Amino acid sequence: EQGVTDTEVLIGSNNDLSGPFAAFGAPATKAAQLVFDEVNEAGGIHGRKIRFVVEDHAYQMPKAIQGMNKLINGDKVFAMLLSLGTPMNIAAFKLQDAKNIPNVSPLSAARQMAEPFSPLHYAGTATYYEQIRVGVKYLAEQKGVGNVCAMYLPTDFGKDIKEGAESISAETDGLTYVTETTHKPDDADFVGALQKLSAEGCEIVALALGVRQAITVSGTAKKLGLSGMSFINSSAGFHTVMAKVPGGVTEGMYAAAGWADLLSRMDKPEVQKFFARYTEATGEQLPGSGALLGHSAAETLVKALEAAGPDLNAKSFQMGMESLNYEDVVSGNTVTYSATDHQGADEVVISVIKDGNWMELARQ
Amino acid sequence: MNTQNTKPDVVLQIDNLESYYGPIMAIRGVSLKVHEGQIVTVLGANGAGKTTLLKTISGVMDPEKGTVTMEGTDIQSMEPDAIVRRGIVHVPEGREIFPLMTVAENIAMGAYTRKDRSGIAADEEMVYSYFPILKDRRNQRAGTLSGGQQQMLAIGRGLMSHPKLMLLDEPSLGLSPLLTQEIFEIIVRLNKEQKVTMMLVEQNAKVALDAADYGYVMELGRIVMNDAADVLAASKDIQEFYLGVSQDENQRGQRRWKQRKTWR
Amino acid sequence: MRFVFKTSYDADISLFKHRAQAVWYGLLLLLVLATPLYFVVIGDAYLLGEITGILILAIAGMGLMLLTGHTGLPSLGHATFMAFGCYLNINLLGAGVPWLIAFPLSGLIAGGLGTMIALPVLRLHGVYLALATLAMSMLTSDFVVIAEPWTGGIAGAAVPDINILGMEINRYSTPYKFYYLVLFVTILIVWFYRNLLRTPTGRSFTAVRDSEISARAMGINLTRTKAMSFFLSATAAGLAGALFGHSAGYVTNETFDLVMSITLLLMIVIGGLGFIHGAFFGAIVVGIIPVAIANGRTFLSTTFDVNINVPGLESALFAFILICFILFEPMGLYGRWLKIRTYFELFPFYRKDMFKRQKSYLKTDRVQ
Amino acid sequence: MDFLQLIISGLANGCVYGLIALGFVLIYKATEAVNFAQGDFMMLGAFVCIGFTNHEYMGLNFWLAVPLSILVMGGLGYLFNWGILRHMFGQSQTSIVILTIAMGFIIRFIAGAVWSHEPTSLETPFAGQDIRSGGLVLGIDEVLIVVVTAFLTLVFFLFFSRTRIGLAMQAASQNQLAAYYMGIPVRRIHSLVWGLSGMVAAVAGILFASKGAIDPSTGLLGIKAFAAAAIGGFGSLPGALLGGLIIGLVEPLASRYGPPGVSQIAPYAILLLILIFRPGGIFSQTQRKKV
Amino acid sequence: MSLLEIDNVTLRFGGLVAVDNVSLRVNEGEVFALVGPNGAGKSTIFNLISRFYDPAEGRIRFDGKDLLKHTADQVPSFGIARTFQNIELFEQATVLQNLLVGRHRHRKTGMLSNIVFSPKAYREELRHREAVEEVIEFLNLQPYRDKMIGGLPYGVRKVVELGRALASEPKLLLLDEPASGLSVEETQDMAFWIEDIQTQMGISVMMVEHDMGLVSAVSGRVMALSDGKELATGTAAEVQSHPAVIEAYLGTGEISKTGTSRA
Ligand SMILES: Nc1ncnc2c1ncn2[C@@H]1O[C@H](COP(=O)(O)OP(=O)(O)OP(=O)(O)O)[C@@H](O)[C@H]1O
Ligand SMILES: Nc1ncnc2c1ncn2[C@@H]1O[C@H](COP(=O)(O)OP(=O)(O)OP(=O)(O)O)[C@@H](O)[C@H]1O
Ligand SMILES: CC(C)C[C@H](N)C(=O)O
Ligand SMILES: [Mg+2]
Ligand SMILES: [Mg+2]
Repeated sequence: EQGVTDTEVLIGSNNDLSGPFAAFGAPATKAAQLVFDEVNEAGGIHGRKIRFVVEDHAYQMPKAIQGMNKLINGDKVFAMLLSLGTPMNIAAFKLQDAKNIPNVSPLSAARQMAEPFSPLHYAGTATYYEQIRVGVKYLAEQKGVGNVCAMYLPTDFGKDIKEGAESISAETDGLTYVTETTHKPDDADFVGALQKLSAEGCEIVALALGVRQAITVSGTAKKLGLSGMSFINSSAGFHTVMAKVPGGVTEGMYAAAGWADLLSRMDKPEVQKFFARYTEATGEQLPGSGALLGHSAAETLVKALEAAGPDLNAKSFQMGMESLNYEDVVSGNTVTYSATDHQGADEVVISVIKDGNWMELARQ
Repeated sequence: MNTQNTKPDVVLQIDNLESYYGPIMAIRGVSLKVHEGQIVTVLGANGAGKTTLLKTISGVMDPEKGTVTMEGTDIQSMEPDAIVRRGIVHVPEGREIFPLMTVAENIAMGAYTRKDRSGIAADEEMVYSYFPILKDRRNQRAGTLSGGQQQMLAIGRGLMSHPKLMLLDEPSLGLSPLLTQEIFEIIVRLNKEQKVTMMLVEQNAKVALDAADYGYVMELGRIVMNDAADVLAASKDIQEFYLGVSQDENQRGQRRWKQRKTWR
Repeated sequence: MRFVFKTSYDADISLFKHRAQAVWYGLLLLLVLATPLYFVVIGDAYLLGEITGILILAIAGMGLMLLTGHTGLPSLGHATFMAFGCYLNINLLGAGVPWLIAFPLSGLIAGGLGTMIALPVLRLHGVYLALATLAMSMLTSDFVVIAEPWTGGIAGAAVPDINILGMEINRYSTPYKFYYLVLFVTILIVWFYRNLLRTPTGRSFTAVRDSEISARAMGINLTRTKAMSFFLSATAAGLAGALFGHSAGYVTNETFDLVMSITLLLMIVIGGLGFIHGAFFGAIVVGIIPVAIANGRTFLSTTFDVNINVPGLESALFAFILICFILFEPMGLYGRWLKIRTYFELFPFYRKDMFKRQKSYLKTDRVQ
Repeated sequence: MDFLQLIISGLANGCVYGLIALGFVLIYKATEAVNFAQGDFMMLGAFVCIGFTNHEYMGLNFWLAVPLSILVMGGLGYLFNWGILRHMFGQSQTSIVILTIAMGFIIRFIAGAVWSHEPTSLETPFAGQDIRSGGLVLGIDEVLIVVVTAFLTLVFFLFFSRTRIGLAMQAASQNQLAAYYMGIPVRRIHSLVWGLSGMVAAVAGILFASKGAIDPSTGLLGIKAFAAAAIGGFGSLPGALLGGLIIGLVEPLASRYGPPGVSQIAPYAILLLILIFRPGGIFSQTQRKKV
Repeated sequence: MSLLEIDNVTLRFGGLVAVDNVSLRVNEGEVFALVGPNGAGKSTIFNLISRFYDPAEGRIRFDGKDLLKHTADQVPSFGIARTFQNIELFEQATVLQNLLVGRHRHRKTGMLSNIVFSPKAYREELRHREAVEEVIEFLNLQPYRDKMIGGLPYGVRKVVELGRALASEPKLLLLDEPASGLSVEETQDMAFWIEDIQTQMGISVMMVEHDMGLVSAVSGRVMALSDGKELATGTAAEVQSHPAVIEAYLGTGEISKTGTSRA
């Protein structure tokens, strides 16, 4: 089997460490490495140490192809973990599938990560699509409003959010999808867009923007006094920095994600340990969402490798993955895989920013 | 006549200068002296290296060997702007004006190194009096001037820096006969009245030798002859090859097949 | 120094300057033909894939070189033409057109479309042309989204495998065949390019580059000549785009972005503007540096257990190496290559200062 | 009222583009080089100020931090020319463009390594303070941006057209050789103008960051500022401002009244249209060669 | 009918009348010289013929055809070639390549046959090269044949420019100050060349020149121009003795490299 020796198992990740999603990719790979370091210090899994090779594609296709080629054909990894970017993952599937390489917990909550079903594809958390559907519905019920809109980047991620918001509105009585605006990563002014949404009576706005942009949107809405509008993010906007913006600019932002915020659960020892280990190793102030995702993905992989037994190959790994069912304390969710379910954490956690912190409201 | 003895103060001295364009050696060990208050002319066929020599003096080209000394200081490794500030101004071949700036702005740039406002204003008036057309065209963009007008601008701009030593590379290029005459009158006048030392490269050898005190002849990067201007003008070789005075003027058919003179 | 005594005009026109040159290029051809053997022997085609990628880059680079290096028109929009080629290829293949027809056709249509887009901006020079093409590049992703039925828009499109008369070619499953295919296209384009440069069309391009006024005074129609250059350039880029699609397997609206356009420009500049060689030198540098950095990092971590995981280090290192290349060889690698060649040709008469950079001075671009 | 609000915020935003464009134009006017890293300089300027003033970093007083960061950025611009570009003197502009692109990568790396890739806000004393009147909201940050931009444009305009050194800068860009013949220290002038544009970048960055958050990829904004500079006529200072305002206004108007997606296309579409009909931009700086 | 007929042509740059109602004829086989003070409008007349400028008024006909109906790049196809006062060569190309571009108006093959280097393109290329080699031979350019223009001295460039114009086998050659920057010897060569161009090649020449020696040596008719207006027309001797010409243009001293002026 490629990437497996008696003493080592090679895991690859094609990631964005310096591009527009570096805020996810960089901490995620760091956190994963920490998990592996710990495992390796303890002697590895079935005598094998985990070697984690990360390539940086800066969210660019040509580089992603080079990285993929290196990992799969050059390094010959056993499995891919935390690869970032929907198109990058989809492009890799063809080759990975041909070589029987499992794709575990990609950093993309696109639907294509687990659909259509493939024995080799394992998504980590609920999809953006699912997240926003649940989130919009919850908000609509709580606030008793019905006009749904979307502001999104024209990317696969934006498309999932927009379609999620659209489909839930179509399916639910009392909800209507009113309008939408699209944006580019370098957009910095949202007055026109917000005026338009407000003029058309939007009450719930699903956001699929960069973190920086989401912050600006929230600030602008506050300034314009658009209090009738609630903004809901997916996991891509469920970021600790979002809550930490000074001046209360982001107060009242919602997010529907596949996990719960860390700071609100600092009482748990596992969480404390993770927090301490991460901040110590990286020098960062606190582990953000990316770190969280990286940590849980690495845990999932480690558990699956354990469950796969000493005779490691794609088949036994699949058995291992599909046997998983555990509580992920750090992420605050339950991870289950089965022969029919290749999505780990199925829950959607809805949170709101309050007093500079994310506060969990509900989960389903 | 030995100028060396009568005028002891050397403004510019060049020793064993060698300059290259990449692999091409354009100046092959030139040595010369220019004395204060002199007009020195450098003659030579096309490609002899006259322009290269002036460029090396003014610092826009670095020599590979040899020294250029101005009033006792080596200047061959200096930046061109520093050399200008020492008092050498170069009116280059090919005008090199600032095409998008007006005539007046071009002229103002000529005085960049000067601070004395009244002096600048006076010199500006002087330049305009030499070339009244420039005054008329003060606000025309220099790039749209006619070839000769640009040449006047280049010369006028050079005058504005009030130099000790002026390097003039074919100042008459593209000027009408009348203006060519005037330019040389101006050169002589500046030399006499303001004691500006002149180093003059000209294809129009007759006029140049008339104006100059001393002359050098360059061929293939070397100095092959040097003497007082009137001595040169009387030399047979010079007459034949630089002054166009030819013995068999009527036999054109023959003359055109003759060998070109080279001093190899 | 080699003196060539030309005995007929043929000697000027022929592809190679002299016999020895022909021999050298013959050897080079043998080398590239034999390269896969090495990978067969070591039984690992990973790096062959990268070499193929370099060839694809070089094809696109030649396209841009013709336009920028030989016609003097800078473009920051060549990824757009690659996108044209790629999506046209996908659609033609999807419509059942055999690859042998679909591939060249997609290049040609890309060339045609590229020319149509370029026509209104052909009057522009320098920065303005660069920025107009940059605008084009910025709009590409939007138009891919708008043209969703043909491009798959945001969701992207899978690129079908190549099928030549029943022979399936895929970058990963049949890397050797794919290599030879790309190599063939590359050589063909080099040959076309060389022909162009030794005939009136190519000369009219360089004439436009060096002096538009003179070119017109010699009877060269600027618009037509520039359009022609754009056409050929966009065609090459289109072909490269189609091949790139095959090598990526899957493309989206974000694949052919500004970064790709910039990379191409970067490539031909560090390779050496105005020389076919430059496109290859540039492609090699741009293609190899990232591979070298990535493998170097892996090597450090496996052999010395040194883990360098600083986000963006790769890009920064890449940029740093580029800066060094440009600082030490502003005329491009082709210039360096010439020096090395001269050194051997003149041995032992080479002077160290022979290529010492003389001071040089720029003039405005705003007077045209 | 809504409309007025839209115009005001468009103007403020346009001024940011205008300020970045001003940085391009400064350099272009004096060296004819195009600085692809101007956007990244701006981003760095903002981060430098964050480094001085934010609590998790040095926590200096904002009004002390601002001049400090302007100075630091001016120094960096100067150093960039002195350490790198100077060695490229007289080489083709394309090589210099490539150098600035590469420099952009490095700046992004440094910013990411020092201040992380996550969005950070600048702690300003006037954050979130608005002037409200008759239904209009005017952020102090917005007022500041407009005032500062207008001021800087005017100052630089006068500098280039009235002062000796400003004229010398223009001369140096039109003909480096001739500038040397006039005794203009061209290289020093280049360094100077790179320093100035670094300062302008710092101002732009600080103003931008005070309006929202900033992260290392904010430099992308530079591309739109390019469009602004070209619309106005590359090399014209008022043109840069005008171009910036045009883009700044068109964007919100398009996203308010146009269908989704138009607002992103608009700046570039306008750029193309203007270039087609006026190949040198609105205040064209080009001239036909006389033979 | 004359080869070139310019009738009442006027051109203004803003308020400046650069060419003021000028009429002139260049006959077949003639060397026609334009002289006049700097800024008189001589180069501008060349630029009008080359169609770089549109005249405000007037007609320009060549070989009986209205040039004003055609664009600048169509002018050479009538058989008009020119040089420039300030030298406009293709700097990054060799002398040979520059001359080959001069052949552009004779090209018969298209892009496609060029790309595949069809036999036709090959034969055409051979023909161009033969023609160009003749020019090289004629102007003694062999030593520079494969040199880049960028490294040539001023005087050689002037000759290359003449060669490029000759390579196009024109009927009318426009020479803008062909001898400026040339040495005495080279100016004499230039005179011989112009003579040969006129007598042996049968090409008509129109030239602008300040060296009256050259002008009187080669030209049949001379027109003096000042401030865009005609001052005098006639033989070189007539024009040179015209008082207005002396006052505006010649002055009293004798300024000529070849020393044969003032007949
Ligand atoms: N940029 C250059 N690159 C390479 N060689 C050059 C360059 N400029 C000049 N040369 C060579 O250097 C030699 C001297 O040239 P230079 O221009 O100094 O001659 P010159 O005496 O001024 O001639 P002219 O009278 O034509 O102006 C010539 O042989 C020329 O070929
Ligand atoms: N584009 C332009 N804009 C404004 N004025 C111009 C332009 N081109 C030429 N001129 C003016 O028109 C007049 C004629 O110029 P032209 O170049 O024809 O002169 P010329 O007779 O060739 O002079 P020279 O002997 O100096 O070359 C000059 O006064 C010049 O300043
Ligand atoms: C980390 C994520 C925000 C990345 C994004 N979902 C993408 O697919 O491209
Ligand atoms: Mg010279
Ligand atoms: Mg003229």
